[in-house]
Amino acid sequence: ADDVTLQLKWVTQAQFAGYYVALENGYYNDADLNVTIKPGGPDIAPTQVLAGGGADVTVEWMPAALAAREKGLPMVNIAQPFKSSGMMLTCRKDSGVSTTDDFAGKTLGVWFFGNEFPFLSWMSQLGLSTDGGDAGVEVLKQGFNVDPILNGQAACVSTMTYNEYWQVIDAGLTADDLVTFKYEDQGVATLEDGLYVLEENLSDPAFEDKMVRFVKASMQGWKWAEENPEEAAMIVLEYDETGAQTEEHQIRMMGEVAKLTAGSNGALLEADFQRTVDSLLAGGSDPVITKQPEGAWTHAITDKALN
Amino acid sequence: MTWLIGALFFWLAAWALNTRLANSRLSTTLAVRTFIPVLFGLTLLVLWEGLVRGLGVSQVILPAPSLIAKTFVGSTDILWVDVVQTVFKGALRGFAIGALAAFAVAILIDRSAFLTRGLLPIGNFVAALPIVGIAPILVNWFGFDWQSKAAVVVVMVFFPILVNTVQGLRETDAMQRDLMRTYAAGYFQTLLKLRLPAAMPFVFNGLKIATTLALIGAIVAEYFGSPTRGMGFRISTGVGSLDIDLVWAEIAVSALVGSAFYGLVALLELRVTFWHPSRRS
Amino acid sequence: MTNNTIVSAKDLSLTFQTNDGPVHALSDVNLDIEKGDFVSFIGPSGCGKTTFLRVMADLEQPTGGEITVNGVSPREARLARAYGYVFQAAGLYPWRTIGGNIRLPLEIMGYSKADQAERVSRVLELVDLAGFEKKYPWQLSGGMQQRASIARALAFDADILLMDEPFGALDEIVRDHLNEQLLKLWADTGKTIGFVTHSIPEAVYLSTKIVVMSPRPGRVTDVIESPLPKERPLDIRDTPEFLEIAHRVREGLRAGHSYD
Amino acid sequence: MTNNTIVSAKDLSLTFQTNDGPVHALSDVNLDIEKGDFVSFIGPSGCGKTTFLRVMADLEQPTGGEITVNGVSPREARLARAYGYVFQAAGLYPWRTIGGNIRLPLEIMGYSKADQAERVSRVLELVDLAGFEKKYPWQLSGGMQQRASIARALAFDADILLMDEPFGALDEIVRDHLNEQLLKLWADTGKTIGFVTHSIPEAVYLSTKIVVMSPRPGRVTDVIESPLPKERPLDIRDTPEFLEIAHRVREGLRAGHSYD
Amino acid sequence: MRNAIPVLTVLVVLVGLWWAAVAPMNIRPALDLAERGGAVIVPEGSVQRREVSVWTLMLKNSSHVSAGYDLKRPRLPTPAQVGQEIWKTTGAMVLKGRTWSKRSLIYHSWITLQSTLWGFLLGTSLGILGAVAITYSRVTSMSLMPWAIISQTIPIVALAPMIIVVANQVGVEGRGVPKAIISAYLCYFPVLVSMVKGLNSPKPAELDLLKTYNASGTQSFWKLRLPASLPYFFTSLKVGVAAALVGTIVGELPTGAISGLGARILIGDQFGTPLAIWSALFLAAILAGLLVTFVDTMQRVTLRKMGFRA
Ligand SMILES: Nc1ncnc2c1ncn2[C@@H]1O[C@H](COP(=O)(O)OP(=O)(O)OP(=O)(O)O)[C@@H](O)[C@H]1O
Ligand SMILES: Nc1ncnc2c1ncn2[C@@H]1O[C@H](COP(=O)(O)OP(=O)(O)OP(=O)(O)O)[C@@H](O)[C@H]1O
Ligand SMILES: Cc1ncc(C[n+]2csc(CCO)c2C)c(N)n1
Ligand SMILES: [Mg+2]
Ligand SMILES: [Mg+2]
Repeated sequence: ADDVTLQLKWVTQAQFAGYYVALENGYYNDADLNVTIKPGGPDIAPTQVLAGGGADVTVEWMPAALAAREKGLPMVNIAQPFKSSGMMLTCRKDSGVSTTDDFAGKTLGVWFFGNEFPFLSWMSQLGLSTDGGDAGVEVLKQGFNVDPILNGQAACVSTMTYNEYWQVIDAGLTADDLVTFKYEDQGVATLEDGLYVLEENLSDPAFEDKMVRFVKASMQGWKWAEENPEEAAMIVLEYDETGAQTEEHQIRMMGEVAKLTAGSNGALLEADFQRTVDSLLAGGSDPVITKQPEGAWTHAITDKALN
Repeated sequence: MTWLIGALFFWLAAWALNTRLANSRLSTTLAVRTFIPVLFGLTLLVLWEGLVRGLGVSQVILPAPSLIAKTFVGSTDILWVDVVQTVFKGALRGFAIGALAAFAVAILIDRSAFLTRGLLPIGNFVAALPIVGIAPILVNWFGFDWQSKAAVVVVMVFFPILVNTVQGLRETDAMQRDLMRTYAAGYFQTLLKLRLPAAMPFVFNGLKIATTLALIGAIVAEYFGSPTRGMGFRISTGVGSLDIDLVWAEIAVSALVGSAFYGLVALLELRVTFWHPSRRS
Repeated sequence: MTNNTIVSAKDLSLTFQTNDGPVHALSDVNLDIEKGDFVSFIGPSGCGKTTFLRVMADLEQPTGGEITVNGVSPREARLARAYGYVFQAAGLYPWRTIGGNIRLPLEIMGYSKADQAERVSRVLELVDLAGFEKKYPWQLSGGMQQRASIARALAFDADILLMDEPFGALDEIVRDHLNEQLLKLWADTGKTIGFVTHSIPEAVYLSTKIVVMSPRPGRVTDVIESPLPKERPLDIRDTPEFLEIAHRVREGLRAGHSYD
Repeated sequence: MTNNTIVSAKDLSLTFQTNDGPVHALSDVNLDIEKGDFVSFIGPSGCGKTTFLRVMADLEQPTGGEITVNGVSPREARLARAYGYVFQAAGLYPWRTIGGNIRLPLEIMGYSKADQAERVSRVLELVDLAGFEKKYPWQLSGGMQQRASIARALAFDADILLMDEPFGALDEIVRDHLNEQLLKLWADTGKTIGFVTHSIPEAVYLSTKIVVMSPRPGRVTDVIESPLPKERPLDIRDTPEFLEIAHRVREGLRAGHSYD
Repeated sequence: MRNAIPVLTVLVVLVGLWWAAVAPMNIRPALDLAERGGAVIVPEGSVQRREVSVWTLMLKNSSHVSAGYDLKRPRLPTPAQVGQEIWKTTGAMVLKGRTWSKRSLIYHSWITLQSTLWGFLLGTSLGILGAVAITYSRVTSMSLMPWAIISQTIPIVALAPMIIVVANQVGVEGRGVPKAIISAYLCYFPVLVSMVKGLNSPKPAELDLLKTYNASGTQSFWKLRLPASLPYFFTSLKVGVAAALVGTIVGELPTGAISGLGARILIGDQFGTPLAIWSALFLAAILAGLLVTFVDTMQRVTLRKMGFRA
């Protein structure tokens, strides 16, 4: 069997259920692959791991991948299991936010570490400065939780539809107390959770073949997970080495993630790609990327895998 | 390859020079005593540069020192903002508060033998704890700006200083104390004229340990939430956006600031404890 | 016990409780010291000389018997600042200059600044250390440090001067010199002095009263009143009277000693 | 310099470079020591006694003049393990028993295990410490520790025994006793001994040759050959010959001293 | 034993203070919760309440103070809550026979302990070797010492991701090695400093003694310098083992939250479960206590055996 190492973007959770399902259900085995899944973490940059040869393929968000590409790390998207973006800004009504016009002067929690790019281009499209000026918003580098909105340190925090939003709900705030701004709805959505490899590896036919089998098995995993959310969540729990994830939370997450993967067969749609690029290029004074990327994606793998 | 061999050669030559200098008559002069470690540091940098270039290591993994230096010079404005946020606002204030509090508590509990015996083992124990772990809790309590960083620093430096000060206050020898007794000196007289001066070497021991802790504490705490500036912020986001050269520039700043801070405390120590046997020769 | 009695010990005992059982450092010691006496304590190591001095100065609490100093308890005498104590080691504070060390008791006892300066220079003169006021202890030889510590004990007005082997670390010539000076000082000030030594000639040369002690438990085996005149040139040490007292002390010592 | 000359110093000088300028510890010292001599060095503090002993033992390098030991340089003599050195402080290693401390030089010099055991018990006997082999240094009194350190220097076959104030910290009675023993040992083994002391009677009682030194710069001011017989009971110290030599030493000392 | 009563007293007082602090710390979330549950709170609305001090809130809403002692997501949990959580993740796990399950803190402590021990081993070895080199070579001592100090001012967290990547590149898999390296990085320094002190602790006279015996360098190392340094050695081990634990936990925070106490803290933070953080913190404290006590016992036994006075 061929060895493949997959680097995840974040800790073991239902966000990555498809891969764990493929592993657990033997889809990788059937494809004659020996897959190792490496969970991520707050200080794991999948791009860097890929560059360092610590992984063959990685789950990454497209803005980060494109930024890395401009930094001289030629990452290529070979598949896009997530069709839509799950990012949103969740705000408390009682802090006085009901539309995007209310942002000015408010403190907003944002994830950094390569996840800030969609936010920054959104703000620049809204004409709000993020560097502490009067007319702008106060940006808080949000940690790994939603505490800032709970104890009133921030008016809004970044949340994923499938994860942090539910933490806010679990903490006692109701949907009525909250206003959410989905990036999809704001027209600033960027592609999340794609599979990326290094360009130079793709010229190797053996590697290409491995990836074809990998993507195929992974998509099989995703589809199974979409259909069997509860079982998929249990599989994820099985693989969670921290032992801190809860069943309830993961099942719910799987349900939400399924909404995002629905509609993707794994192949990247060029229109989605262009929408992401446009959104990023519009990034105002300090854009994430400066020019239209070339060769940042390929259908070579999905074409073979999905047909 | 030439880079590798060149770096290796430089290293050998520098080491040979250092060996000669260290064993020469001049080795006690200040100039040579600073030159030798500086040259040693330089060889490390050259070796690093040679390794990175010779092996063609990607700059998103380990940038060469030359690139780091360039980034450093080009981003002094960012670096300065970060130093102000992390060091001046977070670390130094936390250090000052923590040190003063520890000092005051040490003097207070020292009056009671019961408290000393009860608190000292606990203090010793807490000083050995991985206190950085409380960073998320304190960020939650004190907010994301510098206050929570200072709070982490306060907690981190408090116990080492407390333990050292209490120990230092007990460090007078019996004869020195007996002398004060024969003068029928009061508690404050004894404290002021005997025990505090005698405790100073220990106090500074604690302060020196605390300097490095302060910086680490302030930086780690920024991982759990911060404004969009600060050394910890820049380091963590820098890795995410593959600005590894900027990350290293921040590391260099941290080393510079940390060494300067340590050096300052050490200098102060030299002036205050000039009389201590370990300082004389 | 006369009116002039400064120290009076009756059946004084002191037992230390140690891990290895009790140590009887002093056992039934009876001793009177008169005003102006120069009393030497001599005896083998561990016989309780230091302990007795410390009991007098209220640095140690007796476990039996009674002791009064100036008619009151040692504690009251200490609070009245009756003692100048010279320890076996100089025990100068290293962070203070020689002058600063001598000034220490003066500061504590609240002497005026002017008085302090005057006293410091006077006692420095007395122990031949004029000019060393600004030096730190570790810049001086052991003998000089010892003299500074004597100066420190002389700087304030204590009636009783207690000295625990103050000259132990000095060479014979310096010792002779300091012995002479000490006698002079004693004659001038009329202080009462308690003095511990290991040297027989020193004890005989200096004292009006020699207390010979023996160990385990610490007892006083002999108290010898010296018939020597107050005025004592160094070569008094070659006189037969001197040698006779020295002989008596040596015999007393040997009797209490484990060798022989 | 005869055939029997063990140590021969010619115009020996040693200057220490210190922060406060040069210190002339020894200056133009000329001295011959014969085989079997017992040489005492006496002089005020800081006159260079220790320094001279250290130069002999190759622990310090002279900055001028010449010195030979056993006809060769001190270094060669040291490499040939010619010295037993007793330092002023006992300097026993606290993690070794008394026996272990005495065994230390034997281990280093590669004596056989059996030989080691035999020698350790012999020297312990010699210094009256039989039965203390298994004790640790801190379980012994100061005097006993000092004796153990002497035993350590005697355990191996060094021709030359150098002792730097070995009895400085002991009381007079113990000291007398050890003096007697040392003399006996010296008579038995025929070692050459260099001995530093501050005590005039001790120097006179022990030595065949008394070297009187004076400080700043360290010079030899007098070398007194003792006419006393090799056999010396303790009360030889009351004889006129003894007192006369003692007097001469005292005069020599006083001449070199800053007081007077 | 002499210290037992004072220590216990102080501990009881500390726990009491902790318990008392729960009320003011938790009053705001407690009131928010109560208000959402329909209770009438003065003043109304959590934003308005931010202007009011916790003491006033406690006074005006005294009936809701006790709710602060039973929150699911307390800002400050009560001692009992922490105790229960610890019991649930340790003792209860053992009783259920799931000691080594991923949900058991015993398992995570074991992961942390392993890295700590490896880091400790690596760090002490480096520290000792460095100290020997510094003691015996002037160049090493003059070049290395300042850099050893500077090395400690580098924020090791910043290096963590790069250590992982580089470790990956040289073919080391898993997080164990990087964690151990970070742990060793923090551990070596106190050992080095203390051992340099220890190896140089023999007084000149003690070294001179060996010189008169014409002892070789190795002999003086084994017979004098090394035994003389042992008290320093053990003291440094105590500091070192604590530093190694700090290093491991710091290493577990950012190096990919997989397992170990540091990861539990991180996950507890990410999922907003303060009790997970607190229980992991307490287990880390217990671990530190055990490690230091172990070294301390070793020290006592060894030094006593070697004849050092206790
Ligand atoms: N604090 C103490 N605890 C226990 N035993 C003590 C203490 N102080 C002194 N001793 C013991 O009491 C005895 C008398 O001691 P002391 O110091 O008075 O003797 P000394 O006559 O001054 O001896 P030296 O001439 O050696 O100074 C000794 O056996 C000593 O070990
Ligand atoms: N290593 C050194 N560096 C500088 N000066 C030194 C050193 N060793 C000794 N001296 C100085 O050399 C002089 C002679 O010292 P030495 O120790 O030989 O005197 P000593 O006769 O043994 O005195 P004591 O009786 O006090 O032991 C002194 O002035 C001393 O301060
Ligand atoms: C330092 C850091 N902060 C936030 C994220 C955000 N993030 C990206 S994917 C993901 C999973 C959704 O729950 C989350 C939280 C990150 N990666 N690293
Ligand atoms: Mg005494
Ligand atoms: Mg000497």
